Amino acid sequence: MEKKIEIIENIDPSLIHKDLSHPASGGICVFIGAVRDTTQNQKVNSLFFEAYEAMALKEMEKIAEAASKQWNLNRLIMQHAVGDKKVEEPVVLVGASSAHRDDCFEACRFLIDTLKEKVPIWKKEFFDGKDEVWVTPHP
Amino acid sequence: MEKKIEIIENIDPSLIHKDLSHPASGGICVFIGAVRDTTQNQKVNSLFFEAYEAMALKEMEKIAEAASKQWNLNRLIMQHAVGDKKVEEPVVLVGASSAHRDDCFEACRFLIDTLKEKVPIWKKEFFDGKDEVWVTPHP
Amino acid sequence: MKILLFGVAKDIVGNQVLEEPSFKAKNVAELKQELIKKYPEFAKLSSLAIAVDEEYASDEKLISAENEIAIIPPVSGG
Amino acid sequence: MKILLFGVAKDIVGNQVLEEPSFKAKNVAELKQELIKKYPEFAKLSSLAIAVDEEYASDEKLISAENEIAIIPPVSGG
Repeated sequence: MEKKIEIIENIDPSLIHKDLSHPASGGICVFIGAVRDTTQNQKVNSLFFEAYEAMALKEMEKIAEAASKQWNLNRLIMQHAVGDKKVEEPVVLVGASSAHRDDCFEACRFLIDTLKEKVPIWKKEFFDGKDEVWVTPHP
Repeated sequence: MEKKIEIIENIDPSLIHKDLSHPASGGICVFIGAVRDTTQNQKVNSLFFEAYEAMALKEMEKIAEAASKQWNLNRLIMQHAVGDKKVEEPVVLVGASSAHRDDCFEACRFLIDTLKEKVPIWKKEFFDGKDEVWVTPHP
Repeated sequence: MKILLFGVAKDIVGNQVLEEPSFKAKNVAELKQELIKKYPEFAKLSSLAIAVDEEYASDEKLISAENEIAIIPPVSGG
Repeated sequence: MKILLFGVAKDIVGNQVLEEPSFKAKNVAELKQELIKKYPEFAKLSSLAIAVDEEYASDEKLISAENEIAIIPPVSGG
């Protein structure tokens, strides 16, 4: 399995097909997470993402490895952005390609769910006329 | 919900984010179906797709309508290509964007599964040194 | 009666359109019977649907020369 | 002992790095106790993990000044 794993300034979603296409892949499934204009009924202006980069890349490699053992994948991508991100900008992109669509759908869902749970990246929310806050999810 | 439903010569996967991005969408899920180099252990050279276009568009509209009732979606796309397609070329692209990722993942899976079941489009397979055949799936 | 053909249905009939003045079918079920009688290959398909005016039609659906009628062999898009 | 801080942990400590010569922790569990004693805000987080050499570490994991140690407050990527 070929993989592309990155922490980058700007995610370019126009490269999805190029990054995941493979002659043996009949299916490509991709998830893009983007900045939403509202959270818990408050208007969001922008987000800021900080990563513990060396560890984040290691955790992403582990997740990719786990996915490649569980499903039959030809290519895989995991990218997370850092820095300031405006509404609609992509902040995370994960995806996989496989011969049949079950594998790429299930792997794609696993990649984003596990990334959100394990990868050391933190999000700060900026609101209109209010202090910014680090998001500290309560499970 | 905004939607884009098309039968076209060539699908351009680089437009995914532009076509599905929305200020209220935190998640975008996309599935691309592409030509695979092998089917049932035979090497495939290319596929040819034919559509009953007017009816195919009506069926795609119905599927989009059903998805918009079942999930909370902001934007939706369904595109199917017609004509000759080489290995790795996209032949179908479906996707949706939503506030939370459950909706876009489930809707995306529903869109491709239902399209394959209902939309009047037919595929012919071209092999090395053998006659081409219309694919007539046996359930 | 003029019937649109797609995919493997074109190969079975050997044409893109089937014009069959002898067909007397008043509904979809009768049309399927006439089709299979004239072209037994249709019976071998895993499914045989008829579209009337660009919608899947039930066996009871009435048909006439004014309708747009199409044979829908098993679809294989995607 | 020098500890890397991220996200809300930086706000709690008021710095990007925590240098705490008084910490005597020999393992992760003891480090968490010393942290919470000095900065009670850490006890209010929904989780508090420690990374040793860029890996999540169990409470039993031994630590020394040679390790790269980081506080991992609840992650919120994606």
